[in-house]
Amino acid sequence: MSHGHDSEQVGHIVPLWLLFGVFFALIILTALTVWTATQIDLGAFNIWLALVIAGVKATLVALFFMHLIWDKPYNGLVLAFSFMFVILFLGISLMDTAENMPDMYEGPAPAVATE
Amino acid sequence: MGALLTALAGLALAGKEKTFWLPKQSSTAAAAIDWVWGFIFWISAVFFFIIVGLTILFAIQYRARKGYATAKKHSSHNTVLELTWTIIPTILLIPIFWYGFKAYLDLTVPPANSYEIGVTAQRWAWMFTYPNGYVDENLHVPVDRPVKLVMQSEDVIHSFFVPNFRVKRDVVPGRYNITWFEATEVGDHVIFCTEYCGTGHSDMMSKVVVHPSGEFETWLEDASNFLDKLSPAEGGEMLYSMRGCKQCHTIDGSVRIGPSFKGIWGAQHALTTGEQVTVDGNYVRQSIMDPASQVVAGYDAVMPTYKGRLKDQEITAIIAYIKSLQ
Amino acid sequence: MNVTDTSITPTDLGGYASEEAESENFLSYPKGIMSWLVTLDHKRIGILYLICILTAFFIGGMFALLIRTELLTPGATIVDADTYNQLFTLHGAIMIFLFIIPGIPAALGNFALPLMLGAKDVAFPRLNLMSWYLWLIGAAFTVFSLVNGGADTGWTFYTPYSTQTDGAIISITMGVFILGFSSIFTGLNFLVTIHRLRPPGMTWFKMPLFLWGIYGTAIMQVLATPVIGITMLLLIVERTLGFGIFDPALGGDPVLFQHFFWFYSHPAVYIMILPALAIMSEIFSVFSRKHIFGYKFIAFSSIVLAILSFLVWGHHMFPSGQSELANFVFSALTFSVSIPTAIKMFNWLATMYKGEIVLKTPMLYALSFMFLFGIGGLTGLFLGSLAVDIHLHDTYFVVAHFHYVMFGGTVIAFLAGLHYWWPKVFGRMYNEKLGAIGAAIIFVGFNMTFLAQFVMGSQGMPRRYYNYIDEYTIYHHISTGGSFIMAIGFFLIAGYLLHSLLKGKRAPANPWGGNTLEWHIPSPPPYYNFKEAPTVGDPYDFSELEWDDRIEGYVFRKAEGSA
Amino acid sequence: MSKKHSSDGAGHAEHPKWMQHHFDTPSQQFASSKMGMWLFLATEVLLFAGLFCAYTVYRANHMDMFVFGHQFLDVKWGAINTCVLLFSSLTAAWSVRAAQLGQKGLMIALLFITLLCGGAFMAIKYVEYSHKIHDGLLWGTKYKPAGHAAEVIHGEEAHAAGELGGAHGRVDEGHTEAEQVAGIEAAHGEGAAEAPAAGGDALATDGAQAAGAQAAAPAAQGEGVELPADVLAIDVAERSTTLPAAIGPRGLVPVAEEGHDDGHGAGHHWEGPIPDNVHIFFGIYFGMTGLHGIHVLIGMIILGWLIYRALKNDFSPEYFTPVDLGVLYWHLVDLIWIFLFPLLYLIG
Repeated sequence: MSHGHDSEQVGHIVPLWLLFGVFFALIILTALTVWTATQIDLGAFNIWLALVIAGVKATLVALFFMHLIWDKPYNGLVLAFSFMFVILFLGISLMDTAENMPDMYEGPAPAVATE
Repeated sequence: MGALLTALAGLALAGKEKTFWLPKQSSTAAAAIDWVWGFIFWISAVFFFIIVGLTILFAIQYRARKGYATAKKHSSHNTVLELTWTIIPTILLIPIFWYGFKAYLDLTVPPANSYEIGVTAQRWAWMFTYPNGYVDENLHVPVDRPVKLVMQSEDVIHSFFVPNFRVKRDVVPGRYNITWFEATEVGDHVIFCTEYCGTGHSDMMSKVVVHPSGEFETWLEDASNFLDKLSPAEGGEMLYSMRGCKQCHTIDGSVRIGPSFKGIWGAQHALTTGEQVTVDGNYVRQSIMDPASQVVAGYDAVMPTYKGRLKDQEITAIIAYIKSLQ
Repeated sequence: MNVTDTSITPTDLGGYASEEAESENFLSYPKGIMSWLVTLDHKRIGILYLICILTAFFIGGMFALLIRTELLTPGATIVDADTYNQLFTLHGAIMIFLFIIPGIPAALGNFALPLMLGAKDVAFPRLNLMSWYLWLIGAAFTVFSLVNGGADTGWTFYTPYSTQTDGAIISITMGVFILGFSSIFTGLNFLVTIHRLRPPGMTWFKMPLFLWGIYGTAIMQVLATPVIGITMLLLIVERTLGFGIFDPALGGDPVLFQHFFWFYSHPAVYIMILPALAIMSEIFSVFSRKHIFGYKFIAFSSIVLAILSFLVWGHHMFPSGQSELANFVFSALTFSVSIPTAIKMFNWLATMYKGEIVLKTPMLYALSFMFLFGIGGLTGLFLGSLAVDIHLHDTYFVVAHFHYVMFGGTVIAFLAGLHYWWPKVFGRMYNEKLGAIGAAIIFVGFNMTFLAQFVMGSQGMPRRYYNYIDEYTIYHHISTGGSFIMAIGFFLIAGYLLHSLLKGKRAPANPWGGNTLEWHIPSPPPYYNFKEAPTVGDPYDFSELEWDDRIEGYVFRKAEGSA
Repeated sequence: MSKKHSSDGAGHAEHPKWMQHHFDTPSQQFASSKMGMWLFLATEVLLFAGLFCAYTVYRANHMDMFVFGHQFLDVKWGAINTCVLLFSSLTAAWSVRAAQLGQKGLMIALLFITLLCGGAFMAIKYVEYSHKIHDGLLWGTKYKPAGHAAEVIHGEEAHAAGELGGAHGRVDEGHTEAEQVAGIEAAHGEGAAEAPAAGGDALATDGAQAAGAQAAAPAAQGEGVELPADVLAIDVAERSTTLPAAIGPRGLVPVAEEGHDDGHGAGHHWEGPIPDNVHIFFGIYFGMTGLHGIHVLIGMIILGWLIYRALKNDFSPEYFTPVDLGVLYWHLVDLIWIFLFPLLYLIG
């Protein structure tokens, strides 16, 4: 049983203080996001603020809880890539629907029979 | 190869008439679109001949005569060459895109003075509403005048397509889609539905009737007054086929989506609510205006309301027609 | 050429003596039907897949013949409209989800990928077996819809039609959902295998190009397929629970469904074609007896194609009511995908140039691939162009175009790959002459079937039509005739391949003179693939290979570096 | 992914039982498994992408629908659930550390706490869901605000006859009942009103309705007025069969978070007409949280299985891959919730 840093050791052992530190940061950020969303009115900017906070929280979880910071870079790349494709999917769908979807029932939209 | 030669001949004659590849050009947009079509065709043809020609040439020229061969050593890459055949196609793609886009822009913006006709698609019929409120199963238009179509669907997605005009646009339920054209050829042109919509998809055809200049107005006037000229029952029969009744209600007693009209007059019907109702003028009128209110047992409440779509006189005619189907 | 004294040394067979190779060949060891059903061996799973997808191809092909027969005359010929609608729906769904998507990666790829890489197996053998079982379950769901009322939506499942129609839409969408996961697990497995199981010396740029193609495919399988999963789930809740996100009667947007659908289904087109291009890169080099030209351009173009495939989905929606801005962007991006494809085709031509071209069956398919895929690719330009697409959209031009790409491209490449690896998989040679005849019949029949469709499509014949106007009759006659010729070709191929299994000549380890690692071990390969770590060289350097008349195959001139 | 049985944790250097034959070294096996898991997580992200896409598209185009709908979600429960999941992530990450250090008892305890947190999360979800179900705040065709929702919503069935060029309301039996209950207060002219229309003719039955026809009537009185469910929300599907449908402002005006609190000005005020198709918000809410909930359940099954194997002594500092991968999955479930919480609960 080898506990040292020799080649047999698989994975990185995260110190406890770091685990707890990340946890408390996450809780504080949660409180922050509730507070900013309910108490501060930034108009359209609120959603972006909430998303930024969520992004920071997600990064903390991914980097430390999910060991990405010590992991092979490819694994991080996989996650980053998946987020990129989500943004691509959302972005283009939004670009299209933003142009014609509001017309759908804000004007006198044609009625549709249901079955 | 033979097909290709015929095609070349066809393109050489490209004009308004039907060619080997493309149908007759009967709208103002057609010529520009066909030009892009030909442009892409020729570029493709050149590339195709280069690729296939070289493939065949090499296969013959460098064929190993025995069934096997030893390998030869040759250069395995040449960056300049490879960049060349990357960049040349890239450059060629730019005009292909650009001309296609330009011709498309003309398709999307109806001129301000367009004559506006409403299009309603429902399974499996087209209905065209003219500015005076008259509805017809065929699309009648004047020649040489831009026509704007405001299209809506009653049920699923359909698509309005006139090959001779090179015009196509999906008709999406819940929104108005718009397209336009300016017919240049007097006569009949076929309309297809090109978005799959079920059993009757391939029968969902209609036609564009292009009237010579000056005759469209008289036609519309005439057609709009058909009720005045015909007996109510005859007028009702026309309405029955033009306004989408016949898709669901037969006149021979067979059951489709709704009850058949044959022998229905005066009959007693049980409703889904359990009540009994006699089929009379009031009931027919009520069923047309608010179909969901009194549904005959055994049928689904799928009929769209015709409130605002049929005038009193028209409803009277339909009632007369149903009455005549004893 | 000249027969040297080089005998078949153990190093020629990956360290196996020939008797040993015989007794440990993966087909006969271990024995018993159960050993196949619970096998973790990638080669056997490849064969299980092969049997299944060929069955699916047969069923889908029969549907195609029924469709073509029905279309011989306008109106009812053999079936009614509703049956016809179910036929083309199932033809599409079976061919796409059950045959083409798993075809090359899961059947041929499963067999060849670890061998070409020099690995003992894929990274997750159990997951590999599981994805085969998922395929079976998905296939059962899909085919079940046939007996359970049929699905008549077309393989695109557009709402609101698919939420309103009767029939077994739920079972077929469930099938697609499950098949999606089968595909995801295959792709995931290959990605990890290529990353983590490369033996020493197998650097990225020493990998055979087939692996680059499969790598690009796997990226798309992993990143695109989950979206069809959620789309199908949403469709199911839309039908069962009245969800309403895509239902215009509830304020939903049917065009949004099309975005969802094509976000997967356009990359899916490249999931189908990219492995085909990858097989071509192998075959052109091996049968031209010449190093592949422009290795890096071909390798990178696979990855570029995989990425670009995610950016062009909206070209399926030009007339659908998509915004003009989206149409502009998608049309412009669509043209960009033709560039990496063109690069590959020119590089293959350059590979043939001054080669020693051996016209064996796989190469004949490769030549017909150039012709057919050339047409398929170039007609894509018509459909990418906005104005022209408005006219051609949803007509037989589109039908012909994607058959030229999917059939003329992928199926032809699949047949090429099948003939290429057949001796390796089963250790038997097929009849070369019949192989050539089969390829010719398919080529003729195919062109007859689908060239006619280009013409009638340009003339305006819409797709998914049960009935048509008289003007198009002649083209339908030609098309139906061609489809029967093709059917004859396929029966011929099936005949001589099955015959070769029973009576075929023993295949040498290296009948074509390939230099990728699978040709360094006996045919069929032993259970454990490589007895010792294979020596990795340039996969397209054929200078060490020589024809040996005694075994009617190629041998390596020098004993290789490894002990 | 690639797991083999192992009876004893301390494997031999040569052939530990958990080593698979096609890998050369334990670290190769570990890295492969981990990469496989990450790729799988990527597919999970893309699976959720569909719902995020629906969310983005509808929110961007119909913000009002979301602002209105989200009032019925309880930030308090959402925030508590976020903390529960974050805490479970901590214990999960800690359990990997325990596995690496060979602290078997601690690892099992931590995994068990994680499992319990998952249970707590689902319990809270259950409370929230049953609230919504009780109130009829559901998706699509099932959206029929009732019961509690009727208490919090000071309803007004407005009728936009004039604008639409024809009345398209429906005959509704609930109408008279509605008036009986609501009529007294409504008689001020600001309260609940229902404008039934038979055969398309707007029948203004009393003065209250004439006033109520103004869709944007502010909820000045602030009393919670109870209306029967079918008055509040005519089934949307049926509604849209009438021409031109789906446009009539609904006139539901929420007064306060809880109908029975002090009543004046507390909670949200909704000014202006109630947006159409609020059911789409609830559809997306149930879609997202439902799919997430299914993932939590799957995660709990995985955790249970890990505990079972840990009790069997399957893991050791040399081999703890299943723990690592299972915990990665659990973190992803957390990761998605981190985005769901602000997107669904903190709108506006």
